[in-house]
Formats: sequence, C-alpha cells, structure tokens
Amino acid sequence: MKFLYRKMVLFLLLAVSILLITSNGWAQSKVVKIGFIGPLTGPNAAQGVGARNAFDLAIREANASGKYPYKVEMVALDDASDPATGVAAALKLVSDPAVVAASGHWNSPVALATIHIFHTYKIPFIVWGAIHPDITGFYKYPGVNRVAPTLIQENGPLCDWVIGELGYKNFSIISDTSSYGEMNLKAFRPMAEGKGAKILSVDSVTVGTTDFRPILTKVKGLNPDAVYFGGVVMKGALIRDQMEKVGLKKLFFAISGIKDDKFLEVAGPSGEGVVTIKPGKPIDKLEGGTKFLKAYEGAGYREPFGAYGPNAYDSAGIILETISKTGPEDKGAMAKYIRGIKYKGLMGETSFDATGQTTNLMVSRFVGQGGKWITWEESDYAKGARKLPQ
Amino acid sequence: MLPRTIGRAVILLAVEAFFFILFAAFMKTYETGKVIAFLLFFIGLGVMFKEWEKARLALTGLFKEMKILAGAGFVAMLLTLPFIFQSSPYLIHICVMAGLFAILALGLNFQLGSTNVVNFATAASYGIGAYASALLAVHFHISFWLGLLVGGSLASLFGLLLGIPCMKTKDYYLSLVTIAFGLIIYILLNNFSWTGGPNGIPNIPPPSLFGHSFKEPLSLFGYQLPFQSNYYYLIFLLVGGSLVVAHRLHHSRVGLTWNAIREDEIAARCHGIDVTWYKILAFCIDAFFGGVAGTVYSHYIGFISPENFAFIVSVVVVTMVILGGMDNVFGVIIGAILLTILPEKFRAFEDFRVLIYGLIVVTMLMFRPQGLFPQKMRIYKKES
Amino acid sequence: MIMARLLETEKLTIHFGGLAAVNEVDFTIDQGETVGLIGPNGSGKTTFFNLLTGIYKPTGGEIRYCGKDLVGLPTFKIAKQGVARTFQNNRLFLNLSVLDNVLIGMHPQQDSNWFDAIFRRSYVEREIEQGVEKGLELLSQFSEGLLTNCYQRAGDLPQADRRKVEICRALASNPKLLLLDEPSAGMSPAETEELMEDIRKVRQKVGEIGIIIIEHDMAVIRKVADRVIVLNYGRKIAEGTFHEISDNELVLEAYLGREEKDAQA
Amino acid sequence: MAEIFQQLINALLLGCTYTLIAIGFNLFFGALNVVHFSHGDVCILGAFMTLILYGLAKLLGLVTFLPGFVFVPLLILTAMILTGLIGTFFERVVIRPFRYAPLLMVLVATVALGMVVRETVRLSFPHGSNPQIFPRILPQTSFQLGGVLIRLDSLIIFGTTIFLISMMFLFIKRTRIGAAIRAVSQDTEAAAMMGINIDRTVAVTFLIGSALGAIAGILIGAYNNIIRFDMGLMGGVKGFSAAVVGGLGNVYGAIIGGLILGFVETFAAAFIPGGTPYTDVFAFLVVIFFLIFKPSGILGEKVYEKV
Repeated sequence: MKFLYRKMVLFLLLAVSILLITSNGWAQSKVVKIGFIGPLTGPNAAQGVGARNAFDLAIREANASGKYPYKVEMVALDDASDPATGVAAALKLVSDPAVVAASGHWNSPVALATIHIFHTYKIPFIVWGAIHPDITGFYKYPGVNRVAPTLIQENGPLCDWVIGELGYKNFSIISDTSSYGEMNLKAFRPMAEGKGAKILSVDSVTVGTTDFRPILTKVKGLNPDAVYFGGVVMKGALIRDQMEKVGLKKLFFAISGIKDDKFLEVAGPSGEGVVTIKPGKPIDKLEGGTKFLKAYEGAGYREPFGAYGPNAYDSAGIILETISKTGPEDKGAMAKYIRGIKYKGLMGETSFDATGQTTNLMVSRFVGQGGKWITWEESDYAKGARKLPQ
Repeated sequence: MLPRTIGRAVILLAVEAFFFILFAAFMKTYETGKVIAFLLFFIGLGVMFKEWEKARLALTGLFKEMKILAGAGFVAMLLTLPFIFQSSPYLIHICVMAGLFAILALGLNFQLGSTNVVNFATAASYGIGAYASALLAVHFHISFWLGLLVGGSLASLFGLLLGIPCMKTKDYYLSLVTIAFGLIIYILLNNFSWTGGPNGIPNIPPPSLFGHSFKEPLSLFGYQLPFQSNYYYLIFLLVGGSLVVAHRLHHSRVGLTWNAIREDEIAARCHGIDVTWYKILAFCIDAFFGGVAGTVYSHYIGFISPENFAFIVSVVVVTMVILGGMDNVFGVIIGAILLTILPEKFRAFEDFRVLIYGLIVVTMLMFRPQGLFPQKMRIYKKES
Repeated sequence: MIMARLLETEKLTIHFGGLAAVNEVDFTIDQGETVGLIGPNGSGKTTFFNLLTGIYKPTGGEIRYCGKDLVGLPTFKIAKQGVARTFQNNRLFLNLSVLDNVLIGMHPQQDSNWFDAIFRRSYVEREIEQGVEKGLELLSQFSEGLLTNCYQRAGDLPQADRRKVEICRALASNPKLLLLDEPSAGMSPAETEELMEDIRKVRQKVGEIGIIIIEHDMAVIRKVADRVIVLNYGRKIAEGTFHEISDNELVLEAYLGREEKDAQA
Repeated sequence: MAEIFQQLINALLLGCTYTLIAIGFNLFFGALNVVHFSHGDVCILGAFMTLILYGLAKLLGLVTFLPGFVFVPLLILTAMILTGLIGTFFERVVIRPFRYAPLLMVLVATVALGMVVRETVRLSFPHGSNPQIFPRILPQTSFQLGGVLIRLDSLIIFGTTIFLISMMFLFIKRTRIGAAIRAVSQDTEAAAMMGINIDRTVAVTFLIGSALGAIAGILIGAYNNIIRFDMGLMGGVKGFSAAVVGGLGNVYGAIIGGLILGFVETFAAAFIPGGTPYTDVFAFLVVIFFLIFKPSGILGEKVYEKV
C-alpha cells in the first residue's frame, strides 16, 4: 500500500513537471530590452539599487510617454561587486537577442572585466558609476562610454580648492586598499605635490578594517594640516569619527566617494567641517531636478536613489534617445550616435570625447554643516560664521 | 547475438541522448518556475531510479556491459554542446565555469576527500596560478600553454610552502593555517603594486593555437561558434585530463595511502606511511590543479583582480566536494557542475546564494555526510 | 640453534609529566622467539609498544633493533624496517575494504609513487595485482570467510574478524618483529582458541619472526609465549618462562590487587 | 613617548576584544575538544542583538525613561543572555550531532554555520551588507593625562573586560558547575562516570562562552560605532589565533594570546613604515610561527596522543 502511494506521488510529480516545462509561458509582445548591471547585493548594494531604481524610472517614463512603438523593458542583473559574477551577467545580457544596449557597474574591477564582452558583442554600453580612468582612457572602445567623471577629473578641482583657495599645505593621506582608494592615492599625490603641498605620510588600510586608531595616533604625531582620504562612505566616516577620538582635530577632505548622507549619520558631530566635492550640481539646483525628485517619490521606490541615481537616470535617457533616433536594430549606428550625442539630462549637457569619457565636468563643493551637506557657497564656513579646523 | 547487441547499443545511446537533451533544455530554461519544474522532474527521475529496481538493474547492467560505447557517446554529446548553445555564449560561459570549478573541486578532493585535510586555501592556489600566468603573459609575453605549466607549478610550490606548517600541525590547527594563508595571499595580492593591487591585471592576452586566437569565433563544419567555445573545448580536455589523473591516483598505492591517513593517522604511520610527505603531496597536487584552473580563468576573462580569489571561493569549492561526495571523483564533478549551474538559474535569488551554500553543507554533513554519490569500495579485477 | 638478537632495550624510560609510565626497562627478544608481556592495567605495556614503534619519544634509555639505534626515528621509518603492530582497541581503516586494509599493510615494500600512478600505469597495475594476490593468500590462511568477504567494509566486520584482519595487515609487510596488543580482547573462548591456532600457524610459516604479545588471558600466554616479562608501575618486576613467573611472589602480589578489583566489578 | 602610551592603550583595547573571543574558543575546546569556527559570528551576533534590543527599547520609550547607567547594563545583559542561548542552541543542533564523528565534519560544519549566521544577519537587516550604525551607548567624553588622551568609553570597555573575565574565573573556580566544567575539560569520560551531566555542562560552557563573546561583539560595536555582518569571520579567525597562541584549551592563555595579537597588530600599523595594509599578515605570521615552533601555545600543555 505504502509503495503504491509513493509511486502515485512520484508519477504525479513527473506529470506536473512535464506539464510545467512544456507549457509555453506567457504571451509575449514585441519588446526592446535594456540591460542594467550593478551591485544589487553585497557591500555596495545601496549604490547599485539606488541607481537601478533611477534607471527603471527613466524607462517607465519612456513607456508612459508613448513615444516608442514597442515596450521597453529593463533587465536588471546583479554583479555583486564581483568580477566573475559581473562577467556572467554581461554574458547573459549579450546572449539575449532582445537586449539592445546596456549600462552598468559601480565597481571598477567589474567594469574592467566586462567591457570587453560588450565590445566583442557590439552592444552599446554606458558606465554609470565606475571611475577607473582605464575604462575609457585606455581601451577607447567605440561602443563604451561613461557618464561619470574619472577620479582624476574629480581630484583636480579638489586640489585647486583645498590647496589653492583654502591654503592647506601639509597633508597626511589615508586610503583604503580598494581599487577606488588606490586610484585616488595615485591621482591625488602627484597633483597635490605639483601644487606645492607636502605629503607627510601615506597609509593604506585593508578593506574591512574598522579600528584606525593606531594609524591616526601616528598621524597625529606628524601634525599635518589636513587629512586626505581616498575611499568611500563608511570607512571615511569611521576615520573621521576616530580622528576626533584620538584628538586629531584637523581638516578632513575627500572626493565624492564620501558625499553621502550616511557619512554624516555615522560620523555624527565629527562630520562638521568635512570638505568634499561632487560632480554635477546638487540635485535640487538642476534643471529638472525637482521634477525628478517628485517622480522618484511618486514611483514608490523603497530605497533612496543614492549618489549615482542621476548618472543611471541619464544613461537610460541617452540609450532611450538613441533608440528613438536610430531604432534598436543597428548596434553600430547606435554606438556612433551615442558617441556624438549632446544630451540634455538631469546632470546638465552630457557629451563624450573620443575615448568615450563624459565632457560634463562641472563639480560642486560641499561642506558638512549641522548634520547636512551644504554647498560651500551657501555655508556658514564660506561666510565666515564657522571656521574650518586649522 | 549481433542484432541483440546492436539493439542494446541503440537503447543505451537513446537513454544517453534523452538525458543530454533534457540537460540542454534545462540549460536553455530561464524562467524560475520552469527551472523549478525541471528540478522536480530530475528529483522524480532520481527517486524512480532508486525505487524501480528492475529498471535500475537493467540500466546499470547495460552501462556496465558497454562501458566504452557509453563513454564515447557521452563524450560525443558533450562535444556537440557548443553547437546547441551556438546562439547563447552565456550558456557556454556557464559550462566553462562549471569545468573550471570541477578542476578546483577535483584538486581539493585529494585533500578533503581522500586525506581528510580540510584546506580552506583553494582560492589562494587558484589566485597564484592566475596571477603568475597573467603577469608572465603581460610582461614577458610568455604563451598561455607555457603559462599553464608555470602557473600550475608555481601554485604547487606554494602548496609545498603551505605544506610545511602542516608537518607540525593537524586538524583544527591545520585549517587555521590554511584560512590564514588564504587571507594572507588575498591581502598581499591587494597590496603589492606589481600585482596591480586592487585594480588587478587587465589585458591578459587570450591563448592561441596554430595561429587561431581564442578570442576569435570558432568555425567548425561551417558553423560559427562564439569564442567561448574555444575555451569550452580547452576546459573539456583539461577536465578530462584531471579526471584521468584523479582516477589513476585514486586507484593506486598513493590513493590508498591517502585513504589510510584519512581513516587513522596513527595506524597509517605504524604501517610505514610517511604521513607528512603524503599530506604535502596532496597539498601540491591540489595546488597544481588550482593553478591550472586559475591560469585558464585569467586568460579566458582577460582580467583578474583579488576579488576573484576571496575566501568565499574556497568555501564554495569545499561545498562542491561535500555535496558531490567526498573521495568520489565523478560525484565531485557533478557537485561542481550543480553548484555552478544552479546559482545562475536562480539569479533572482542571488542574495541567498551564500546562505544556501552554508545550509547545504550543514544539512549534508548532518544527514548525508557521504554526499550525493558516496565512494564505493575499490574492486580489483582478478583473472581466475 | 642460536638465533640472532632482534631487539634490545636498555633502561628504556618515559615520563609523562611527573609519572614514569615506563621506567628503566631492559628487554630483549631474539629471532623466532615469542615473548609475552603481562602486567596489571596501567603498568605501561602499551606505552612500551608505543616507545618501540616511535609514537612516543623515550625520555631516556636505548632501543637497538638489528644492531641499529631506533630512538628518535619517526614511526614510519621504524615500521619500514620491519616492525609491525596491532592495537589494543583495534585501529582498522574502517571505511576501507578488508582487502584494502591488507594492501596498505604492504606499503613499506611497494615503491610506486605519484608519478608512476599517473604515467606508468602498467607498473602500478602489476604492483596492485601482486599485492592483491598476496593479500588474498594471507586472508585465506586466516579464514575462508574473510576471503569471500574481502570487499566488505572493514567497519562492518564482527570484532573477532577485525582482529584477524588487523593481524593480516601487520603480517602483510613481512615484518621481522610483530607486536600484538591484546589480540584476544573482546573474543569468546572459542575465538581465542582459534586465534592462538592462527598465531601458531604464523610462527610455523615465518620462522624467524619475533613476536611480542600483550595479553591478559593467561591461557593464551601459557600456550604461545616462550618467555614472559611482567611489568608493574612501569618497571620490569619479573622475567622467565610462564611457570617461573606464576610462582613469582612479586607477580602474584601485583596481580592479586587486580583480582580484588575484578571481584568488585 | 606620549604616542607610545597612546598606542599601548589602543593595543590593550584591541587585545581585550580578542581575549574575550578567545576565551570562548578555549572553553569549548576544553569541554568538547571542538573548535567552534562560527564563534566569531556568534560574537558579532551579540552586537546585532544589542542593536535590535536598542531599537525595541527606543520604540517602547525605555531609552529616555530609564537613566543611562541603568539602561545600558540592562541592555548589554539581555543581549548577553540571548546570545548565550543562541550559542547553546548551535551547540545542541550543529555541534552535538558530530560528537563522535570525525573532526573534519564538525570543522566544516561550523565554518558553514558561520556562513549561515552571517548571511542571515545580512539578509534580515535593511541594507544588511552595509555597516550598521551602532548606538552610542557609552559616554563620549575624554580627558588628558600627561599628554595622553584617555577616553571614558575606553576605560569602561577595559574595566568591563577585566571585571567579566575575573567573574568567569571565580565562577569556574568556586561553583559546583564550574567544577563540573573543569572536570569535563580534564577528562570527559571520567567526568561522566563520576555522575556529571555532560550535556548540561557542555551547554553551560557554551552559554558562558557565547555570552562573553557577545560582550566582545558589543565592545567592538561601541568602540567603532559600526558593526558589519561579516566582522565575525575575521573576528573568529583572530580570536581562534589568540587562543592558539596562548594555548588552546587554557583559559588564561586566551588573555596572553589576545594581548599578543593586539600588540602585534597595533604596533605593526604604527611603527612599521608602510605596514598598515599588512597588519593582518603580521598577525597571521605570528600565529603560523607559533604553530610551527610551539604548537601547544604559550601556556598549553603538550598533548600525548592516545593510542
């Protein structure tokens, strides 16, 4: 009896699965797919998910506008900040004949691993977040463009500001051993020294370190004017906080990697007077910025769009404009169109140089004040009501 | 007699073809629901195979009788895979990755399965092979084929280095050493400037053979196959080679000796076995396999960075060995293939991947420590 | 007939912390001789074996085997020189087959390495073939049952068979000196009887082999041992033939204590 | 000179956390001859438990209702007990089934368990991959002492560690159950024959070890202001390393081992030029050195294999 029962269950199982396998899925209408890759899981998920939402928003708006004779769909894939996973994701995109273009990556190592695939399969690709100079500057692939400025493009204005205008001269550098930190160190050091600054010490900290007191205590002994940090939000906030704790009351500055509300949240009161820059204008000062904010809110995403949301939004916009002009079939024409585009988007006018790098280099200056990032020009510090640490 | 044999051969090939088509169809399935249906179907088949004794005996008898034909048919079908997946380089990529991990898992099996040495430094040897051959290729234009040997040998050398503390340590201590070693290699790769630090090494040239670059699509019998097919056939050969090596080692004095160490180290020593040397040997061979896999990976992707060789890779390979069946060469390969394909099929659940690996290991160890395919006793044929 | 001296210890001592588990023991065994090693529990018999096989390093004294010094040599090298042993609570390779267990015993005489295993297949196959042949022959000497079940998992065997396999495994290396640690433990009288028969068979077959046997069963000792050595608290307290020993007062004293304990249990 | 003192304080505090984790490893090893590779993750779980409890308390208004010196100890104590229970649960479910199995099994199983714990934490917190902000539960004031900056929270951390470790020693030395723990760690079989309930003793050991580990996690959180789901991996490896350096199974050894590791790391970062990225490498090299030349650790006894 038991045996019969088991056999029946088995038979049922087989029958159901055969039925499911052979069933033809859902009816499909003509769709054009645009790929998105980013760190949707893992340590950088906040950046990736925010960017994906913004990307999705652009596509939703395009579908709602009714300008396209087909449905545009986003295929969002995860690279988990891992090159191997990223490569698989990229291959998955190029294997899908409906995917006509893609945008991706926050992590430079992942982008460096995948752009070859998009190049080989001639899928137009726009990098929305990764900032390694080589992605465009070295490979110069005709189909690969980037809407984010490289590190070098960010460090220049920062040096001008902190050394030239604010007059700090003696620096200690702390960077993390991520690709981002490493590249920052390489870009900042010669730039600062070229402007007459002195580098007193350079320390790299491994990813995952949380206790920086030994390094900061050492730095304190060297008595620099300011600490330059090459890295991103969390570690920056921890270092800033622990600077206070070891009594190192000096200026702390970094490029856009730390320009996130989370930084001020973690750093707490020590976030006061931290100086940074960010490409583009602040969102609420942009043309269409308020519209974007409202639309984003209206779309009901759970997560904030983060620092790179506008980049992703504009990448989607560029791709959408391209397929409306060239059609989704001819990839070569698409790539050519993107390279020559003058796109008026959220971040201002974006166009690309011969290597595919954005020429939109406007940066804004920010300072931490009262738990918020305030543009330098509007801050109490510029007005003289508060003083940066000397 | 002859017609009967032909009939049986046809049945055998038909059975193989059925499973092969099933596999190909499974690979081409993307919707999560269908993937699950497929899996249910496979499980159902497995259970049926176990319950329905008559069919099982008939089938196993058939395969035993025509071993060579079965093997040849299997190989021939695998060789046609790139043609079936011609339009989808992604699927071929998955197969290549499955092959790479199969090599890693086969290597680790010498330690984890045969010798009972828990090595959490697979990622280190994988990375050393990858970095060694990549650096040689980028800076000195050493060809991939030489790099394959150098990468493997250098990884082996590091295996030896890792084996030295193992002379003094065992069990927990040894595992601690391997974990520490893996982390050290990761940190060093991340910090040395000549390894490119966290930026890794870009532009690793693809291998070429008789003037045919592996970056170019492969033309076979008038078909244009995506460039991944080059690597598919390469990895097919390498996995085949590794399998032969693993099988031969298992069925030799060396494999038997490793098993003796696994079962009882003291008794092994009392029977004249130089435990330290055999453990180091296992380390070296494992590292060689890892180095070879690393070399292929670096030239295949063209870019490597330390992230590829983090601790989690080691744990994943351990999971493969445990799931497949410790000390069972074929089981280990199946474990590797399963754990490479399934995460790709369930990309929607990517976030849960590591958690699921962990759960697989814990539950397997608790309820089926011998793995999906337990090792069988060695049977020696005796002419009598 | 004068047989050559096989093994000799002089003032062999080991301390665990403050305790001398084996204390200045002088011991000799000649080729072809069977020596019984007896003494109450904890008197250092197994520790003595562990010293001979190099598992423990002695804190003092000497071990000479065929004229060579064994102290400080690693266990596997000692084993390679022809010292084989069995264990008190038998240490078979439980997840391997009976035949594999015996094959591992032949490890010291075989010489194929990893290179041969991969590239010189015919050599390895011949080696295995010879090993299997010899192993089966050994097993058949002990019992037909083991021969037919030679592919059975060793862990599935009953206790008595495990002992036999362990002795087979030890003999597979063609030892010159065989150390048997309580071979009859856990056996019924009938099985013990059978075992003694087996040991005698081994003696007849390989004449010049020396055997040291630890036993609690005096019947076994009386039947197989040419000479008996008694240990108590790590010291040798008596030596002689079984009859000499059984009259020795020190020995009786040592054993009476034990008998009292037995009575309580 | 002041800098060296400042670095000494840094090293001491780092050493404290390692010690607290290492004590767990030693207790478990003593009781079961087992290395609980996921212990580091259990420790960090303690910190996350505090985070959750703090959130709950905030919801209930307890944070403002109770004065800080009552609320914070209460919070930590609850988190300790809960983490201790979780540790005991892990012992019951994952470690006990392998008591008579080969070492390899429990080793791999606990490594995998660590992975499960980490991932569960990551998945159950919003943005779990990112570091979570740990509430500032300790006073943030500081004072100068001869050029050395001393913070009140560091003092509290140091004091708590010393207090807890001495309490644990008292417990093991003076109580009945402590005697049972010592007996079991000496010889499990003999202890069982003397009528000691092995299962219960082991459970208590895991309770104590995990609770102390929770303190380590909380201290890490309070010290750094953040906690991250994967801190347990490194924390566990370092804690185990500290236990090995001090002598596995010897509870006093944990203190020495923890301090050695803390000092090596701090001073490598502070005084070796360009050494900052390599602090972990130095720490591991010390461990490997000990494993090769003194495998039993500083206070461990040489173990004779039972044959």
